[in-house]
Amino acid sequence: MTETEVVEFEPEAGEVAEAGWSCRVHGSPMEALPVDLYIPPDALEVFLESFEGPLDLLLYLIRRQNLDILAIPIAEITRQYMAYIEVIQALRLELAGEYLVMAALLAEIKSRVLLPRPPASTEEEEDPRLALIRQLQEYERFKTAAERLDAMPRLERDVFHAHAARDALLGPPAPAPALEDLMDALVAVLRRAGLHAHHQISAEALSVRERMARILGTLEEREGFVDFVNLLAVDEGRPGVVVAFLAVLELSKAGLLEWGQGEPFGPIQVRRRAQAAAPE
Amino acid sequence: MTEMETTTPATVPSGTEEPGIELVLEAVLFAASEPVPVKDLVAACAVADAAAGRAEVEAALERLSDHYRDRSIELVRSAGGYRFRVRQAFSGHVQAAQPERPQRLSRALLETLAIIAYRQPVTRAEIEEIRGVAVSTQIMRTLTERGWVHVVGHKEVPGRPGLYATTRVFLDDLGLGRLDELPPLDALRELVDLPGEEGGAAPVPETGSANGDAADEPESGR
Amino acid sequence: MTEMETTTPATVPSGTEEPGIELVLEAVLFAASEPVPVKDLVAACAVADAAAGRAEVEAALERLSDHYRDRSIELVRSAGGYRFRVRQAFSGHVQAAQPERPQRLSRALLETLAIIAYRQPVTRAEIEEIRGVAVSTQIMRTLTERGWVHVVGHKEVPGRPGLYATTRVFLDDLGLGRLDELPPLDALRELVDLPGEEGGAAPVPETGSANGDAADEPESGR
Repeated sequence: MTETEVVEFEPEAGEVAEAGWSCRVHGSPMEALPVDLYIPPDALEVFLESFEGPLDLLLYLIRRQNLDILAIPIAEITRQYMAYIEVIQALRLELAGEYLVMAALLAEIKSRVLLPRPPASTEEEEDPRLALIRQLQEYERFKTAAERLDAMPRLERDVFHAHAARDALLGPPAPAPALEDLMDALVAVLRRAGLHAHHQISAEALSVRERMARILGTLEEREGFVDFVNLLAVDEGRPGVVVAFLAVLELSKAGLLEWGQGEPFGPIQVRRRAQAAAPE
Repeated sequence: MTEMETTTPATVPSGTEEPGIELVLEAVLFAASEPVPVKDLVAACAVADAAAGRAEVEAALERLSDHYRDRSIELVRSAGGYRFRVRQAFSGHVQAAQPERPQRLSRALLETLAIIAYRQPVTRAEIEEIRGVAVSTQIMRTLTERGWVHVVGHKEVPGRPGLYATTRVFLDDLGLGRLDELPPLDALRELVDLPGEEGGAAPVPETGSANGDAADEPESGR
Repeated sequence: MTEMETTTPATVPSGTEEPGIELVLEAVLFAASEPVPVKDLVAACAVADAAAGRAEVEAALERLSDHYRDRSIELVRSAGGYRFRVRQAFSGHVQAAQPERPQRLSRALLETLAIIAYRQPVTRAEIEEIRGVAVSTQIMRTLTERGWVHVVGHKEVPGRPGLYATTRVFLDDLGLGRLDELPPLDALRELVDLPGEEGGAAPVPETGSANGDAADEPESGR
């Protein structure tokens, strides 16, 4: 990495957190991305997502150059960090606030390290880099620990317990939930689901859903085609027929059914999709 | 896994060099929490050199079943596939081994059950999507074993995941005649939309504030 | 589940009239979802005429373990008690039989878990301080619902934030007996001298700051 250009970062005092900064190369605003930083924009998004935060990004920058955490050249790392942030912002990618806070911190450290200190205060002040170095070291330990945890054999991924079902066993049944408990639970789910717009629990008629389940069960038991009309619950009167009919339509829409008709004007038949391939 | 000690000597079981599909099936069936369809059993055998067709798998299941003839568990077949089950004769012993019987149903279990009741037939992935968190195998096992939910079919998407629905037992235990006697979802929705109460649940992620976590009530860990 | 059929002939297994504690233990162990402590195994034998003391139970466990010597599963003992487990050699087959792969854990979740494991009891704010980013409510929920972490108390600071710790289930799931069997954290390197960016000899850092780094070895589980 040969750097000929000087990329300077100028935080406007006090406004750092609002990202009101600019990036200048040789005093003029930077237009192109720094060469050593060039990453295709699509890749950058993925790249950014692969970082767990500003500490992780800093660690990456340090490791990439085989630098020792204990001896990070703050000016250089700050420069690179800022360049990343700049690129990310130029691409208008979403950037978590923590990255900007770190940027501000780096800028501050850099200015304190580079500024000559008044002799009087030297013994009082700790090197501003120390806190950051400690934080980086601390974070790295846990990052490593997390990788080791993940590598350990884990239940239900690498290790499996052996058990047998006990539904044949008699005995005191687990307590049935009170209806209110069930409702409370559902309300909680709905409340959470409401936080994500894409989860919609629609208020479909329950009787239809129940019938969908029942019809699937029936088709699972009887292998092969079943006469469509036999699925309609005639004995339940008109509402029963309508509900069953709607249920069949819903299942069909969901791609769970296969239709057939052996001969013209013959009975219309239904079976579960793809079951023919797996006779049980 | 240093502490975990095997009670058998640390030798590789003699059957391992050439496992034989009987042992492969045994492992898969014991590891499963639900009945295993024959096609999944065939898939398990396809790994390494144990490859076997459907007929061979069925013959091996026969031998496996025989092997457990005099033991405390039995191999049973249901619509969904095969599984091991503890024999009825041992039910008293199994219960005696469980010190505190009436456990409370966990929040996670109730939520899962409620979603199945209202969204059936529904896959596990769909439940997870609605709940926003993974649903443990344990929960599905408990619900199935309790007889409240069962698999009524498989969704025709990759992996053919099972579709869960509630059972007659579920309705009976809740004292309901039919599923649509559950309170309508609309009524619940109004409850949900009521402002206040859970004030902290803003859609924006909290920025690392020290005590912004009032919203996660600690669930009683198992 | 009415349609359940047994593949074996519908006779009572020959061992049933006088089960023998080996079969009782087998049934109990297969029925359990968690390791079974010896005392619960003894309790199971106390039913009917199978009564047995601790020594007899342990001898029977030995025989049981022997019985499965050449099978795909093994009897293992962990801190919590005994349980059956699929032998490692068959893991691949079991995975192949599962249509849905278990989800990978995100790095954010793993890092959070690691911090809780090594720093417990710890508040969410403290976790955020180490990671340098906000910890989502979602992650804490997932960890709690998997039963890996729980709130063990509240820190006496404004807001009384919950203090998180790992659970028995966490250890069990990783096959550990105790917390201090976790791989040790890397040591913090002491920094003596910062190379001058500009000059300015750095003062020696005090090591015993905020996080009490000296005492980093995980303390053995509560």
